[in-house]
Amino acid sequence: MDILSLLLVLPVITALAILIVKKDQAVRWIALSGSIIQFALAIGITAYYVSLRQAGATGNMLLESSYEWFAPLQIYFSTAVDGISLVMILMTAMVVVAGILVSWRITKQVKEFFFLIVLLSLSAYGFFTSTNLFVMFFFLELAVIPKYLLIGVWGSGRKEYSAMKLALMLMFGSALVFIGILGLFYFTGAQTWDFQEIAKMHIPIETQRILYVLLFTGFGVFTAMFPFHTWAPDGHSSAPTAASMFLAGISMKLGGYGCLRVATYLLPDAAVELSWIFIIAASIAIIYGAFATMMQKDLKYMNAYSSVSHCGFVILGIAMLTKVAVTGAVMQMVSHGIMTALFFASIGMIYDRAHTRQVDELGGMLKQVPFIGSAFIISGLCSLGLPGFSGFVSEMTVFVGSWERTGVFYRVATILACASIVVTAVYILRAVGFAIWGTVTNKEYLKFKDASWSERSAAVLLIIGILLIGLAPFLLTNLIDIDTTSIAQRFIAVVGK
Amino acid sequence: MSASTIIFYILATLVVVFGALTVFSRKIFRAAISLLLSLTFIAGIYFLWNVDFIGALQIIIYVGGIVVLIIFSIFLTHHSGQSLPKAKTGKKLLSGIMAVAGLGFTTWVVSQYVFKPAPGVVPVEPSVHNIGIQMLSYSDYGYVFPFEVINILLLAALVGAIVIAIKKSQDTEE
Amino acid sequence: MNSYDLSALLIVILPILSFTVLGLFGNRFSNRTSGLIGCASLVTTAILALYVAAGYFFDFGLVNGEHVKHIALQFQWLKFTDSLSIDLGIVLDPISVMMLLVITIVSSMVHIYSLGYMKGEDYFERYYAYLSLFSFSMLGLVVAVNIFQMYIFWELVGVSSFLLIGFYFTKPSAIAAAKKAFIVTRFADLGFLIGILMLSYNTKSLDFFTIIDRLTQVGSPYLANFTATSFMGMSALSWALLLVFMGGAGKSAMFPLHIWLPDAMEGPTPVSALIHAATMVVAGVFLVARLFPVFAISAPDALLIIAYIGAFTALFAAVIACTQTDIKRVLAYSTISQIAYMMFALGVAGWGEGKMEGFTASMFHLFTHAFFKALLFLGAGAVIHAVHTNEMEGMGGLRKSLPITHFTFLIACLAIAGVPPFAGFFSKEAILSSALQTQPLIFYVGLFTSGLTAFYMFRLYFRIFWYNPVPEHSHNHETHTWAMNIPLIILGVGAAFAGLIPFGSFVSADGKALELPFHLTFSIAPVAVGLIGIGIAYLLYGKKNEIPDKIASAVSGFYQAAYHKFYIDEIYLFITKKVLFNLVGRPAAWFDRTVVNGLFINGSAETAVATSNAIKPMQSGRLQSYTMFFLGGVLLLAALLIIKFM
Amino acid sequence: MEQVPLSHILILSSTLFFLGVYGFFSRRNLITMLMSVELILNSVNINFIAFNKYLFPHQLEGIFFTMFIIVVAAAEVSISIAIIINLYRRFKTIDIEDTTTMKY
Repeated sequence: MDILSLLLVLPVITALAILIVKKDQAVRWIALSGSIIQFALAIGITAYYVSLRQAGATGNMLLESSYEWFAPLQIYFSTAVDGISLVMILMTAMVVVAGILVSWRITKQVKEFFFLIVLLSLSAYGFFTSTNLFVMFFFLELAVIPKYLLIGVWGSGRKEYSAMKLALMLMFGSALVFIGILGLFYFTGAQTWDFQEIAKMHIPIETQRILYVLLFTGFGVFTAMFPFHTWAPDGHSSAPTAASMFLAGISMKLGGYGCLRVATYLLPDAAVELSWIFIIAASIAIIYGAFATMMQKDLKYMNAYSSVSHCGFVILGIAMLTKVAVTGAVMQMVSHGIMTALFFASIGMIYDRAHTRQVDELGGMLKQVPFIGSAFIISGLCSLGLPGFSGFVSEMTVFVGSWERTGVFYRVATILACASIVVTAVYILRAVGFAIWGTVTNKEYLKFKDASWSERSAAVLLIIGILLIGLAPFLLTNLIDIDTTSIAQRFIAVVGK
Repeated sequence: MSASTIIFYILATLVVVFGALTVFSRKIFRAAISLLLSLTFIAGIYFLWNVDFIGALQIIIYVGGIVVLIIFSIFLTHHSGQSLPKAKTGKKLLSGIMAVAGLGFTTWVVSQYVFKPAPGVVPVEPSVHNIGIQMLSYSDYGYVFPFEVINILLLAALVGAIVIAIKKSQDTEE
Repeated sequence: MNSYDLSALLIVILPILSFTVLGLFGNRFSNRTSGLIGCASLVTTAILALYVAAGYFFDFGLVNGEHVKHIALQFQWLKFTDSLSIDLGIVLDPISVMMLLVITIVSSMVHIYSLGYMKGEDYFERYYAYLSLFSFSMLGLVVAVNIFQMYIFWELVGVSSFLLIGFYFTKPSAIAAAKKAFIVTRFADLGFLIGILMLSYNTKSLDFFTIIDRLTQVGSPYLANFTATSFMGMSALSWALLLVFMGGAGKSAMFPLHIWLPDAMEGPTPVSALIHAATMVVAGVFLVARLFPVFAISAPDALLIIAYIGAFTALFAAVIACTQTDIKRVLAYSTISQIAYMMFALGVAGWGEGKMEGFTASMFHLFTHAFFKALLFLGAGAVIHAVHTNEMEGMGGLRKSLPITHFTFLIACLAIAGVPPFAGFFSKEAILSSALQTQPLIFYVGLFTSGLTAFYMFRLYFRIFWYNPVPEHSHNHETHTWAMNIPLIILGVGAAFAGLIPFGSFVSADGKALELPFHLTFSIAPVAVGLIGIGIAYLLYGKKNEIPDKIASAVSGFYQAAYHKFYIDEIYLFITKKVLFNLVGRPAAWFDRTVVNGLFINGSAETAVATSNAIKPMQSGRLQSYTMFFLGGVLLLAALLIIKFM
Repeated sequence: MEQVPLSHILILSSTLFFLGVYGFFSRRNLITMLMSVELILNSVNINFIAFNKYLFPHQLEGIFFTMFIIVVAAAEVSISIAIIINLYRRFKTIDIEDTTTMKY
């Protein structure tokens, strides 16, 4: 068995093991150890990949393998990785470990909860590794159902409404994606699902236009692209902590990855012609998401809207089509994945104790629960793009990359995006000022205990991730350099450089 | 015009008239009796056509079995002498239009089509003897298999009817 | 890597080390240990900085009598494209070495001072961690080789300032001040960022010196390209530089971005001394100085705008300073005014023989100002520590109970008032003379401001130490430890004698030694104005009397406006609270909830439900209607088939 | 022997059929609807016999089908009556308009 399949087999084994054992504590430990092994495996694969590249391996994707699934329709279970999918896998593995640690204290239907979490992680791994569009779609769909259940069963507030809304909107997105990939299958004359094969085809521009808009919009729904973002605030606010982390950290990245890998990469001519649509959508999402965030009173709503704003950078970077911008988009995906996971984790920890997420009801958290308060501040500072944290490097890369597109339209979009960092500062500092700083407003809060070992280790893990990218961004950029180059080469004629 | 033809038309008229009474009568018991008569006259047509066995079956099963069953059920579910509620006019109109349209359409089709009898064949006497032989024959064109299936169907219907109609203890308590 | 480079590297690294140690393990240390760790690292950097400065100014930096830039370290941190990358590194040139000296000395003084001042406070180790973080960021800022490196540290400086202002995080006013400081400077940084993007795009480089080269050489294609497009009468280059200056204006509290600085006084007083007087707030001046060749050679129009903004701010802040009653706020407005001095000094300078004095003068003033302003703040801190209030009402007649503070405070006041031979006299002198050469209007504004400065500083001085009679049995005895007094004395020495340094031979725009002009006749006017200011202050505030109130009520409209800081805060509040929140934020949130979510998303869901409700009656449960549909369908199909095949 | 034309017989059976259809649609009582169904079945039976007699006199298939239909009808009626009685017990009525719980 090759090493990439192991990446998919391991979650399956973990999930089965979770189903077999009876005790809740055993379930937790199995889930945790499975995810840690998975994380180690992801690091191992990355190291192996790097060694292959250093040994001079060429080719867009490495570690290819393919198993027959349904040959008459050309559906093969093909997996391969490149730098971009590797960083996404690493990010996923990290967030999964943290998510499981954060959910340690869940007591309701423990077995089912962890089973769904592992299933969700499986779908992300599958999505990021598969090179067969159909299999990719399969995993994209697979990701929706656990989310629905996680929110619907373990959520809070208007959970049924949120779960249904999320599921329906994501299904809508995946319907568009499915039409798109069917189009790729039939109208390109390729009769193959393998996107490396399709990439070599010359697809007529008329076909490209339609498919590009379909695919980009479809994946855009997953990335909470304006105006298809409204599942995010409701979904996040109702979801249990770990589900929020996964939703924002991983699942929104499925969309970004799809926008880049499928929509933009496979349909370069249409991307050049029509990316302005998504630049507009992204600019709106960035600035308008930021302003909407400013008015939120619920911490989770706040972070959800800020995710909309931040994921706008991903879309913007992808749609700008320059190498630097695409690099920035990938970095932003990873950075936002980890950062927002930390944000949701700390919000969840606060909520577990205070049973409220309203900014004006909280206060003095830094005094009562210094660790959680600090984690919140760190994620906030990362979110507003403080140097040293991952948010800064990725946003700056997007800005520099976007600025390379000349023309008033692109400049205005970039300036709008830049302007959002001010608004971001406003809402982050408001939240920090009211909820974390200040005096304790409620006598109940005096009894709070600071983070438990599991919460601590989750937060520390994520903070390490944030700092690693923030302090040594070259690790990330070197890993994805060759891939972003090959993507950007497809637009070189238009964009220049 | 031979006597049998005349008899046929008379019988046909009676069938239709009693059929209509079945459908239109607002006293359910009368409807049942009209049905009984209509079925009997159909049996008469069968006799006229020399398919005695079917005629006999018609009388035994329909007239003697089914209609009696229906009448029993009427006794069980109705107070005697009660007339049925009027159907809604709109519904009546709609079903009337449907029926007339269907009838007109079928009649038109029938009148357009020319039926051709199979040429030069030796007729088979539809006697009980012939029917019985073919019914139980297991060679070509034998009906033993459908016959057995029908047996099972009847058995199933028997059991089914009992199961459905049986009074459950909790039903009585309700 | 020679010992100088290594020391330069250590200067930057040591504070971050102490930050890491204190941040991660600080809660395990006693307060004393954490304080000592912080002080030790900063004192070491100060010594190293002296070593490096000595080496630079007299040894390795001096090539053929010129001070040349020396890159001590440079490595690529984040590569965008082949030409654009963020490099981190350390550059040693006159201004950065001078800044290293200022920062490390003031910072180490503040560290030591805080041992006494912050004694017994909660989160003592966190305070020292933040101070170290700030020192690191500021040092990283001044040695930046790359404009993006400067931006990175610029932001870090901003956040450490935010954390320190909000150090008393349970106090609502401190929270508000911290937020305000960060957001206002962040807004300014937006301009900086866009400026960087424009510069980098047009010069294909992020390296400071490459940018300067490409934009100053005559006939450079980059320059030609950049200045080709213009907007509203100024070239794109000028706009880019003005945007960069906007960042500087935010940090340096230039009008109209000055509003955060007075509020920032909510932080602990030593922090105000370090960040909001001596170091961080001059970052804007430093930024302009760093890009000075580009400003002076290629965009003199932008420089002129800077000069006028500086001059206006200087006057404006000085007027407000005369009316404030919170002693730290007086100092804050004085800081704004003094930084504006530096700014317009840069603005009036130009490139070429005889025009560059303004640059040196500005840097000189920066240097001396750091000493006397830090001293003023620390002195104010000592006073506050003794009387437990910031308001002038609770003070007066403290000269006996706080002798050391009194003496050093007086030196600082004389220095800032420009009385010879104290430090401020020389630098202010140089600024005014260079202003007179190019922009006489600015000279007169500067002169008048100088008088105001003397007035409000001595108002402060008399108000604290004289005014009321010395109380007989004061419990306000100087209870300060050596930790608070030693920094006061050291800085006092600096404030008294720093002006005697022949600054021009060390720091100049082009590296060549420059003799700052000194004309006895010229300096009569500024000194006279200063003395008049002091005299008026003595008359009004030397003893308790009625005159100040009378004057205030005589010009009550103007006085009230100045007292309320000319209502700039209120205007900002109006714009942010009323306009941005109510006219942008709230509609955006409303639009999202109602239109996008309500109309599009829930709307489509409701349409689906309505449709299903509309066709639901077909599934009526009525056998007859089902069969009717069935029959109708059959008839229709049969008819169609027959018609089709007949 | 002179015969009745086949088309007349077919018209008879279709008349009977559509009478049944009309009854099925317009009646509200389940038992009367059942009777209408019987009419429909009988019209079919007539058709079978007539076709057998007129068009394929050498075969007995029509007769067999008629027999099976009769048997199936018997089974159908017995089940229907059982259902009707059951329905009556539950709803105290066998009016089709009132027993519409199986909707939506």
